Amino acid sequence: MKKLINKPENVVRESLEGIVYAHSDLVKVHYDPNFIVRADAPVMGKVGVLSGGGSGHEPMHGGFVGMGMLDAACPGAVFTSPTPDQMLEATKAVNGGAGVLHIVKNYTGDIMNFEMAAELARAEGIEVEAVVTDDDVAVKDSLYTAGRRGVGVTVLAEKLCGAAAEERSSLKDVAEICRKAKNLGRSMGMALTSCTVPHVGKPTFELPDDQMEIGIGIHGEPGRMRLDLKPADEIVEMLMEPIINDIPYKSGDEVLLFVNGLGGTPLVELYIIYRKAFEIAEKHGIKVVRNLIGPYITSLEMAGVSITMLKMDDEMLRLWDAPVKTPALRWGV
Amino acid sequence: MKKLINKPENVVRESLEGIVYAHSDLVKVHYDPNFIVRADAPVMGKVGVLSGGGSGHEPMHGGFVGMGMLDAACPGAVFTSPTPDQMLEATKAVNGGAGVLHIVKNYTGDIMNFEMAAELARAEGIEVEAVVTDDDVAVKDSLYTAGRRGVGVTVLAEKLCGAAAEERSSLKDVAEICRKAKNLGRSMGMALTSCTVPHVGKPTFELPDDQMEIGIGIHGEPGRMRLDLKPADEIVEMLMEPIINDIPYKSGDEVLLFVNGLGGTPLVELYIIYRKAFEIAEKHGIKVVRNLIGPYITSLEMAGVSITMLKMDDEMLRLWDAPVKTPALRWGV
Amino acid sequence: MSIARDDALNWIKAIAVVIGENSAHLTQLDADIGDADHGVNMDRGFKAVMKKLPEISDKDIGTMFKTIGMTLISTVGGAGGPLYGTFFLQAGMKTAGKMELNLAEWTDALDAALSGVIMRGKAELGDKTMVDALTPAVATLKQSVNEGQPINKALELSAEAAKKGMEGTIPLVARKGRASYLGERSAGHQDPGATSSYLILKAASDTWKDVGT
Amino acid sequence: MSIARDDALNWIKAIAVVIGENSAHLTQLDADIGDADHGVNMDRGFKAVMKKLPEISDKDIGTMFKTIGMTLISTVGGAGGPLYGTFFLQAGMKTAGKMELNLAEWTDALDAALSGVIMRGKAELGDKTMVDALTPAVATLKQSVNEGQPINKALELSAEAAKKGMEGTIPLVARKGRASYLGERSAGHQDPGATSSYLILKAASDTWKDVGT
Ligand SMILES: Nc1ncnc2c1ncn2[C@@H]1O[C@H](COP(=O)(O)OP(=O)(O)O)[C@@H](O)[C@H]1O
Ligand SMILES: Nc1ncnc2c1ncn2[C@@H]1O[C@H](COP(=O)(O)OP(=O)(O)O)[C@@H](O)[C@H]1O
Ligand SMILES: [Mg+2]
Ligand SMILES: [Mg+2]
Ligand SMILES: [Mg+2]
Ligand SMILES: [Mg+2]
Repeated sequence: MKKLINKPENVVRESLEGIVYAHSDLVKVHYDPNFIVRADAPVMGKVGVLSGGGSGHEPMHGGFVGMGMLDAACPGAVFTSPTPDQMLEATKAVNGGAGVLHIVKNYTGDIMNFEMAAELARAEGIEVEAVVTDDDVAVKDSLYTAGRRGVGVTVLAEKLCGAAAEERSSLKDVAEICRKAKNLGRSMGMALTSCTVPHVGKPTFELPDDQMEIGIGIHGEPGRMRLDLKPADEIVEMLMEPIINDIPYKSGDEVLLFVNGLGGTPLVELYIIYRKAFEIAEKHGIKVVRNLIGPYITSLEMAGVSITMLKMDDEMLRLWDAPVKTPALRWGV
Repeated sequence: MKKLINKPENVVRESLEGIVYAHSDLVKVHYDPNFIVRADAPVMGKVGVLSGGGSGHEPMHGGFVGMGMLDAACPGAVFTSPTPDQMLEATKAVNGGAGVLHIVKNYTGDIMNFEMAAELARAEGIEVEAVVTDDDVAVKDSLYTAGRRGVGVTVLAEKLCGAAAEERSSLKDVAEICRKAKNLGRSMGMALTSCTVPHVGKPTFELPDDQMEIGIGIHGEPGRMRLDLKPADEIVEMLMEPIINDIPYKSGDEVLLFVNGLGGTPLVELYIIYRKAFEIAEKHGIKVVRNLIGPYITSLEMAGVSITMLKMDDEMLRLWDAPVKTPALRWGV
Repeated sequence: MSIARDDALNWIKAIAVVIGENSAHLTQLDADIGDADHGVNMDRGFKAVMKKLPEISDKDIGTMFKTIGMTLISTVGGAGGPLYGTFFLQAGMKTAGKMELNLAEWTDALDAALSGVIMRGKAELGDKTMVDALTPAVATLKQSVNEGQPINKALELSAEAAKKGMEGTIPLVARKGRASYLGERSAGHQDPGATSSYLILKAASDTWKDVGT
Repeated sequence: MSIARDDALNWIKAIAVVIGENSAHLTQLDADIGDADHGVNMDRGFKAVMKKLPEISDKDIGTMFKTIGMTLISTVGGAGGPLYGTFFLQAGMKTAGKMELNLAEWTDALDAALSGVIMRGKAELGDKTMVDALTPAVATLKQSVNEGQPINKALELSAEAAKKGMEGTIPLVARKGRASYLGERSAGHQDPGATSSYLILKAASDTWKDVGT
């Protein structure tokens, strides 16, 4: 295993310490239980926006804590959802009296831990709403399964909800924005290589040099199918087709196009991917009005990409363009 | 070779097309010869700041074109310096009458091509100054060799010079800022894995699973030495020691600490590196007053990291904090 | 005879040992159809439990189980944390104040624990989860109670039933948890959670093999 | 006899072929002590030159060489571009207006080309660069002129000298170019630029082997 780490069991702790050294102007970090809150938390009268999940997806979620986005992030162990005590303490730390929104990615573990945390927080008199993102079209949705996974839309929802909360929208309204993003956004990803979970020490799955995994999950969960390597343009078609046809997106729709690197993919490749994704969208008459390109929801050092489309309306455009000041996303200030 | 590309010979062109689709609000792209200029170029009365180099180091340089940083970037073929005709055309395109600064990384090819371009531009009556960055302490400097390589300081110099030009400083003064950065900044990098040049199709060098390359160059040039893998903290010590002792940096110095990912290294590892680098700096009484953490000067998908320190004064701090609006670096607007 | 508080304590210690020994195995099973962390998570949890034991070794069985449940909830994470946390919390409620358990009480405790897991995870038999190992084990226990089996024999039978349930998950297509994303591709792999559940019940049978009627 | 304009044209075509055939080899040499692009860059450059030939096939040798120099400068990049571009630009100056070259004129042209490379790159003999292949080749040519050797014989000798110079770079420690970053580690590898220079001179000798006195 080739990683720039010390001991696998120290990865989360030491990266949190790095964040403290680097961004104490933006965030505060609490240890045991681990959570990151914006430096000025709690902001009185403002809805607190909280998310969390396993580590290994950086900058999500900790890199999105700050003005205009998340009030708190709870990092679990690598690829393991955080625990209710982390979420409870973080919820208390960011509760400014207007309630707290939990943005939860749809994974059984995350759901159950956030459920328990919400129960505990409510028991302490804090108003909590939870919205579950489940935008990964690689997984067939069904009442009889765990349903679709929450991926790229989570990042976009965190930005939109953070902006809405900054405008002092009510918990109900901020949660409504989140549901809107959940309903209007779809994603799909693929991997060229596996990733190696530090405490496991070997790749989560074996992928031959001439093959790729289409529909990969951000924890290295195997995807829809394994195929021979293809040129980038064909790969983008394989990802865009299911994304566009799910809701579906229609001619005339205005969307945000998010091309996300999974951690080991260089930017030059992401732009090649974006190029084709953009052309496919335009071919369908879908207008790309905003974009995000880079590694924002990653899977350790996995080489691969995910594409997310989110249908935008005027309110969402306003919220997207609103100022944000976090370690990983920053504009307008 | 596992890459999200189509044909190797199309990598540069197609990624430029992606940039056009994504950032037409910030930049304009010219093909044959290839160069990127800010959308509002030329800015009359402002010094034009131009850089360029081989592709494969994204976001450097194209991602830094925009208000407050570069006026133009010339992308060569992957790992190959661009040609004089690109530089000449780009220089003309950004000349607002106040002259143009060429920021050149110290590689024989870059030097010679930029020299020819400057000769041609001057022949056309454009005032051109060139400053060569050479901050890589992995290479022993000497009059009898090509000298130290230009690496991380280049990114920082581009930000500082762009801000100075935005303040309408003269060509002489903007070049002076660049020399200051060149003289006050030092870097060193290391690699866990090689990278694969698209048209070559196989790794530039072989690195056993239990070894790392200390002092790697951003083109995969072998470094100072090859050692057995070590924990991150020891690796950081191996990089920081030569960096600190070169100029040297002294107790009481205020520095910008830049931890750069080489393309295949996830952010979580960069924060673990930053943590140790910060602690070593503080241990030496060196005060870290600014930082930059992420993949900004990369080597395709190489897994590895480079550390750059730049001694800051009040003028440089003001220029660093000044607004910047480019695809890869953005704040204050 | 019955299961004394110290027997219960020894069971917990035995679980910590067996989970530690099988951590890599459980993680590998999870790598095949999940995200390669079940063993590590459970091991982290039961190491934390071991640290807590001194505080509770003089308490009643219910308090002991409840504390273990809380500890697992705050240290395991993932799906395993809330599920096994609930498992012990519920068992703790049933055994509140008790310093020893007879077979019927043990059976009631496990039955409540299983119901808790189902309540929390909403999995049904055949969804390829820990429920597939726990359900037959509890069923056998109830039968043993009716048949008046000696405790050790009953525990042995329940462990065997759990083992069959665990092995029975191999051909199943997962409908709950991460493995469900794989659809058909989840078939042919043994469920890690069902495996840890078997190990936990097996540990009870091994620890209490000398506890007769 | 002498080197006619069409012979020169054939030499350029021969270079394009041999560089194409050796592209991978040159790139591999560059991978060992540089950045693995010399072959690809040179090949890209001479492919561009081939596209240009129609425009210049009726021009004098000087114009032909100058156009080739400009084309290499704008298509090769790296160190090779300016160096070989200057090489042909300088050769072009010396042969301006000429429709044929005798051995002395060819020697003057190559001498100017070499001086251009040295002026541009500031390398000295023994720095482990193309200069180490070109210098002995030019020296031998001058000697052949004095000895009144037939052109083909002189070219053969110059190619052999270039070959020796190229092989002579193997033990050297690079003091110029990317390879110099390696310091001692650059020894034991043949310099890619010296190799392409040899190939270019060998192509002349092969193309003009029937050109006598
Ligand atoms: N809804 C559920 N109900 C019951 N058990 C479940 C459920 N979802 C998952 N499990 C069990 O949890 C196990 C995985 O646990 P673990 O790997 O610790 O959590 P995660 O999947 O979050 O990484 C599965 O093997 C399965 O037995
Ligand atoms: N200063 C110099 N003078 C003469 N030749 C040089 C000099 N620097 C490099 N070279 C030659 O250029 C060759 C490398 O060319 P190339 O790989 O195309 O450029 P780059 O090193 O920029 O990638 C070296 O093998 C060497 O022969
Ligand atoms: Mg997990
Ligand atoms: Mg090169
Ligand atoms: Mg798991
Ligand atoms: Mg080269």
